[in-house]
Amino acid sequence: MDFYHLYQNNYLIVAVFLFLGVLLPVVALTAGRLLRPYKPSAEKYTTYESGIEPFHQSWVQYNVRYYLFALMFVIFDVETVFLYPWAVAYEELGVFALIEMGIFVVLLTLGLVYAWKKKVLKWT
Amino acid sequence: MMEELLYAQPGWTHVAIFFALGAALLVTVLGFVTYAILAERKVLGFMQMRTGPNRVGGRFGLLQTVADVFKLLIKEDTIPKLADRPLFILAPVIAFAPAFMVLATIPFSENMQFADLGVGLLYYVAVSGISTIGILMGGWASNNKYSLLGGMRAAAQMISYEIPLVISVIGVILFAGSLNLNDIVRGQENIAYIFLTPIGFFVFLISSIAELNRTPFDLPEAESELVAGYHVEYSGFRWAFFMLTEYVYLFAMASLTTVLFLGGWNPIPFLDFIPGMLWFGVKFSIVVFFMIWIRGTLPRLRADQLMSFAWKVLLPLALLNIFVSAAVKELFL
Amino acid sequence: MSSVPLAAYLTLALILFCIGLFGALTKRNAVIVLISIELMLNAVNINLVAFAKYSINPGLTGQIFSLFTITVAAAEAAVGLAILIALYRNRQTVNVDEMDTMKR
Amino acid sequence: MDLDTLLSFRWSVMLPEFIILGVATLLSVIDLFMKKESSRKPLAWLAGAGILAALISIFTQLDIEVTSILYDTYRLDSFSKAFKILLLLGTLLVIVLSSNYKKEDLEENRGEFYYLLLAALLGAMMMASSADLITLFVGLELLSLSSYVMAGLERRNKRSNESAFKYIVSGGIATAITLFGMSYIFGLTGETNLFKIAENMGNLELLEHSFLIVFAFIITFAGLTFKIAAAPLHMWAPDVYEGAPVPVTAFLSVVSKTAGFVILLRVIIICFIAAPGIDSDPILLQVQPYVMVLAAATMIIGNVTALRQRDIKRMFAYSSIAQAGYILVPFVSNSSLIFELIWFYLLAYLFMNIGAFTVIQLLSSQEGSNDIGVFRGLFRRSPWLAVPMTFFILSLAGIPITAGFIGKFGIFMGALGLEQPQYWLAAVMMATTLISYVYYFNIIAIMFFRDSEGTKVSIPGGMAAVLAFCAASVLILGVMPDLALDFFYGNFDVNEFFMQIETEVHTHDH
Amino acid sequence: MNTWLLSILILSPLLGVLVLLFTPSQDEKSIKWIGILGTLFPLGTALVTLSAFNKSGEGLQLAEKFQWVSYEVFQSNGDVSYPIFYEVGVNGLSMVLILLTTVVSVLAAIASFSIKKDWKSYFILFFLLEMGMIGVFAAQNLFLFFIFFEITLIPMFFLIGRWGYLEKEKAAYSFLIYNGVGSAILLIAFVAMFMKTGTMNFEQLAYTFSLPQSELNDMHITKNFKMGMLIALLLAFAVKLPVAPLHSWMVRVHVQAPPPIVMLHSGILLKIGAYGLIVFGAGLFPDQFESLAFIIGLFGVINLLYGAFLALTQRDMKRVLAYSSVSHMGIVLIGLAALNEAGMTGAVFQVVSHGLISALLFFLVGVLYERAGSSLLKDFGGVAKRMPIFAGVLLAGGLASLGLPGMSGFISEFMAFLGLFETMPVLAAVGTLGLILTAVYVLRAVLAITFGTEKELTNAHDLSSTERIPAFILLAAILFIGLYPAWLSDMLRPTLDSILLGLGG
Repeated sequence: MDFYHLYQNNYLIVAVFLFLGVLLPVVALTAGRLLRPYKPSAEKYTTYESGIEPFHQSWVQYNVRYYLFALMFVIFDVETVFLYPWAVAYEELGVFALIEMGIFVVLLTLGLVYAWKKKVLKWT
Repeated sequence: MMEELLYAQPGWTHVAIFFALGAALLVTVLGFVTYAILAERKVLGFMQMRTGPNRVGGRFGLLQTVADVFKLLIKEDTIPKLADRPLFILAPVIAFAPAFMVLATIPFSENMQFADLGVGLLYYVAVSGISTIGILMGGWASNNKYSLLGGMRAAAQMISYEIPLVISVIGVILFAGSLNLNDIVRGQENIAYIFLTPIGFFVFLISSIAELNRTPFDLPEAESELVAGYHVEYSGFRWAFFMLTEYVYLFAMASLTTVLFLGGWNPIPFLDFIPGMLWFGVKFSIVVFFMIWIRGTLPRLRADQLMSFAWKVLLPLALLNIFVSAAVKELFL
Repeated sequence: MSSVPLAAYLTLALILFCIGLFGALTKRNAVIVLISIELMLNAVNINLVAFAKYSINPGLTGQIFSLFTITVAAAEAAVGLAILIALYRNRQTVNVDEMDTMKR
Repeated sequence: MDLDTLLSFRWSVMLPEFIILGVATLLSVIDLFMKKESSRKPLAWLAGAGILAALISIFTQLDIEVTSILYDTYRLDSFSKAFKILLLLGTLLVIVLSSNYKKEDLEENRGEFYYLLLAALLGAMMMASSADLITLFVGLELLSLSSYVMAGLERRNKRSNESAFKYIVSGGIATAITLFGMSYIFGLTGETNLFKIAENMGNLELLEHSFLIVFAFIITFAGLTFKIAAAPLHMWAPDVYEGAPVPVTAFLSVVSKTAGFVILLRVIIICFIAAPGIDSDPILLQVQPYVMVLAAATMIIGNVTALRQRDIKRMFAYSSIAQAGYILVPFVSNSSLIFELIWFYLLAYLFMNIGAFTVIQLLSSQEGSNDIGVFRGLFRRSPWLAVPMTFFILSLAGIPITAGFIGKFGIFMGALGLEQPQYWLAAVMMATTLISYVYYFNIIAIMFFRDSEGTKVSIPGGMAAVLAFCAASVLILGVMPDLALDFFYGNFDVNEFFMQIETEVHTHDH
Repeated sequence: MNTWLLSILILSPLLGVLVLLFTPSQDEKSIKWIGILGTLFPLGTALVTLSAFNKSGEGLQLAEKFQWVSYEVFQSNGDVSYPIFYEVGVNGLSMVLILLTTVVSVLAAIASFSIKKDWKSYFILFFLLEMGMIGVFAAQNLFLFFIFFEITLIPMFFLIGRWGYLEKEKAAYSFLIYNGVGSAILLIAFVAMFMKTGTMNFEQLAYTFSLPQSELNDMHITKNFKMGMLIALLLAFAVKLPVAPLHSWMVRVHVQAPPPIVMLHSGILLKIGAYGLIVFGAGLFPDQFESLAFIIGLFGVINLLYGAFLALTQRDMKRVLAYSSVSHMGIVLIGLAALNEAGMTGAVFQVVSHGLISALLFFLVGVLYERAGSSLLKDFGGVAKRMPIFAGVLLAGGLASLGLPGMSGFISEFMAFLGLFETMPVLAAVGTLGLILTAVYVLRAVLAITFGTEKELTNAHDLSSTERIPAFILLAAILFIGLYPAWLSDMLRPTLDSILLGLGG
């Protein structure tokens, strides 16, 4: 049961850190509000566009290639879901699991090569 | 005392104590950031054969950053009329909080660690990923073309380099057989993992620089192209928090590098009379210096080079590293 | 802080699942629809992990199952987005209501 | 699990899967390094050869007794062999269809199509051969994900995109629902192995949670009905079938549906066979009305809505929904004939539906339209197309001396064979079959009774072979159904389906 | 044991199909001749079968049996195998009907000279139809019966839909749907019986159902089940027959279908309904049949009167004949409902006789339509002057239809009513009203065409030699049965006896 407490305490620390991480900006910005001046004028609140009057909406649909990278990221990031446990348990799993992981990684590499060939990795 | 505390039933006392300790760390980190910025400017100045800041706070400009902070604190805070206000305000917080959270699990010395998580490394990787959302959010909420582009670029870069970063540490996990950072450090009592998995270290180091958006990978903030990237509309202390995030991450990443590859608090043989904390500090400082050094030396990459470098060089290397590491483990350990 | 009962996890998962289902069925933005599906899958993960720890017959396989679920969810999201991109290139919209080339 | 244990498994039983996997990988590599301009036709041959090899290897496995490797995540039993034959045969025919499918939009992705098809097939085969929830689920998703992409393979075609998107959204929802149910199954039993689940389901402790078992059943079942396009998750079928390229539609309506029934049988029957429902009656009896309503609704919705369709692919979508409803009937009636009935019907369905889609592909690519009008005067223009199509349609409608009739007859036997015959279910099935006459015979009427100035349809050799093969099979199975039934009884022992294999667990001292 | 004779008979029309497949489709003349010759072959085979058939022999003759389909059912009480056999055989009733089929087929093939297009596919379908009809009567097994029953459906659909008149498609559809309903009910009933008893053979089924109730309980066969089955069967065959509220499809078919096909349909196909009622209704469930006798009789009378009334008001000769068929089928029901020998004989006689008479009349109307492009009564008059032979045959046919003594129609109607008067005199008395009406509408229609003021007819030549053959043969057959009914009744006796035995009469 003690280990259970240890476990809980460790995550309690994480929670406290989260709290602190949020607290600092809040405190600092609140403090700043008391200190800083407030002299609004229309120019200050226009969007910066190198000194030109901003024209049309800037919330544009961004380039598709960002999505493609996001897709690649998702796929390879999830790969690590399998790699981490495998690496941790490597001692018990042994050579056969290494071979299996080899197959797994080779197939994924094939995916990478595919993306490469299809010019997904090309920026511009 | 700490042991007992940790094994006891959690309660509000715990919260209080942890809060105090966390706050102490926070102060330390802020101190580090203050002087890291100064150090960076100094080192850069030195490399570029100039003096760097030297007016405020004595001969070495010791209070330069402190003054900067105060300047930021009393600067007027503007939020553009067109911006998405709630997201605009939320963004710096979301960027900063994870940066501080990851510090919870770093073992600075044998008994100087806050949360000894079983999945420490995974925790680090997972939580640090959240910052990207903050940056993206900031870029989007500003409703500014520059910042949107900067935010998108930052996000693209961060996710691209996250992959090699995450995979390059698998060698370390293989050797340590654990995701617990303490275990990893203990695994390096005899030999630091940098020697066992040099490719991994190489990939990790480069990816971490890219993750930190530092030169030569600082495209999201490319002043000459995108003004200031995703935080172009931010001013005052809100902007400061993005900067703070960056430097806290520098702190965290340097610590992680130390822990994973440089042996953490483990001393170099025969020098174990020096306390572990100090060893850690030394190794940590070397990493930080290295990063500043790189910034001073290398030019910025082109956007397309940046992306293809991650996917076409680092990722295959990282994948290769898995099997090299496994082979090393099979053959030599 | 005693341990949380299983029912709480299940209820959470159920609520999450229902929110996801609701979103997937009613939202008009295709991206949100995909995200809603992810939400449903995550509800499943909560269920699996909670069952793996607290059920009448606890078993570690639940966590392994959830690993697979995560992977598949990612793959599904990736394919979904890829298809959405292709669709967007042709139709210039991600609004589900406008996908009506084929009427009944 | 160490090296010795793994090497002690009989990996040879996985030969068909290995062949498919190998060919799929090979295809993807070849396609990647092939010149962009060069023809992808040889890839079709390679894919076809791979499937043929896998088919042959299954036939060589016919006399192997039940084998299980990897702790029952893979098992070779009669059930898996019987249904894998269907899956492979269906895909083989689809390959022929696709190699003759000419459309600008598809050309650039033709190479992908073949290995996606094989990947989907591999998923389906794993579904047939596994007794573990996780593997079953992964197989299901491998099939689904490949299908999603295949449906959208005509990248510049709006309809294809749209169909793929609708497919993945509804598929994703269905996956989530299935998984949600599976998570409860796991939660109740703590196992993912189907047989161990069955064992634990009988546990008395579970009695107090019987409502949860019912809940798990209903959710899982509802989710799994997605693949077979049965109500309530049938809505995707019309749009997807209409938008997808014809060979993909054929694949979805035949192979994917077969796989759906496979997983349905595996999961539902094994997991719940011993499970108690509320008040400790067997759950399968308790939920019977629910499943029955689903089957009836599927038949009614499919057939009634098909009446209004002008788009031929859409009509066949509804028709295949209806057919799924028919095949659910033996499932509902808990008949002891369930396996051979479903198997036979799916076999017949394979021939008649792929045959019909062959004709549809030929016509729609020549006329550039999917409207039912493309059939106008077909008998005058190309009797060799109209006559086989008539056989397929008669078979789909369940008219005697076609395989479809024998299939339907068998289903009736299943429905009426119990101590309590399901009269009203049989009546619903018969009534909806009658409704189906209207739209099936409408096609015939258009082909035979209307004249048009249209031109003769040219039939490439491969397509002609598929047509002839399917038409002959439909007729031969209709006249001599014992060919198939004897094959089934001679080679497959349905009892193997329920046989749990104790794998020897090697224990080693560490 | 297996003589193959019946199988050859069933498959004999396929020979024509085979030959036709290798005939060029433009060669009208040879196709038509192949068509006629192709129907002669089944006729010949049928005659050979007749000669091999022992007229006074009881029970099934020339039986053949092979295992065909087998399902293995694993049940809690051990393995039960559900085999389905290919079983054919003939008794007196089916022999007569097969003979009728082959004869009418030949005549219809001759009448098919009037077909204008797509001769090749027309005759292929024609042969398939004939095969189905022969098969229906030869089958000794529910499964086989059903298959042949359905086989008749599909060629008919095509024949009506492609070669019919203006509203042919609508007619084809209503034919398909109505008969589809019938066969749907039939299939459910058949399978249900099969699953309860494990057999599909007529005799075995009849034996099983005649077992005492205590034994039936073990097989989960209740009285209600038997009653339900009977009602289902009655319903199914009522559509086919057709019985009054379900008759609209038949009228439509008779109006729209090409004349040779109507000959077959009204001559043979409608009789399948009657055959089914006799063999399955009265044969399998005699007890239940008895309890429903009154309702059947009632429907018979309704049919008779309703058909006759409507026939009286029609302005189209085809519709007159169509409603007269409805009316005449009522007599079959009346005969069955009587539950005695006279009634039963009447019913069977009516089946045969009406087959001949309606074939003749529809043939003649077809001829008329070919000449004038119309069959409306108002378009004709005084035909007797220009076409004397035609008018003579038409008049003879009409008289046969209204039951003039000496013709086949008289015997059947007389016997049927004789039977019914014994058991249900009131109903029979009402029914006789129908006979009078029949006389009225037949004479009204026939006389309107043959006599009266002469109307202008463009193409009013008399029956050609090819048209005379079917007309005379049919007329001869009608007279033969009318004058020498013993030939028929001898053949039918054993079959009728066995059915009557079951009915307890």
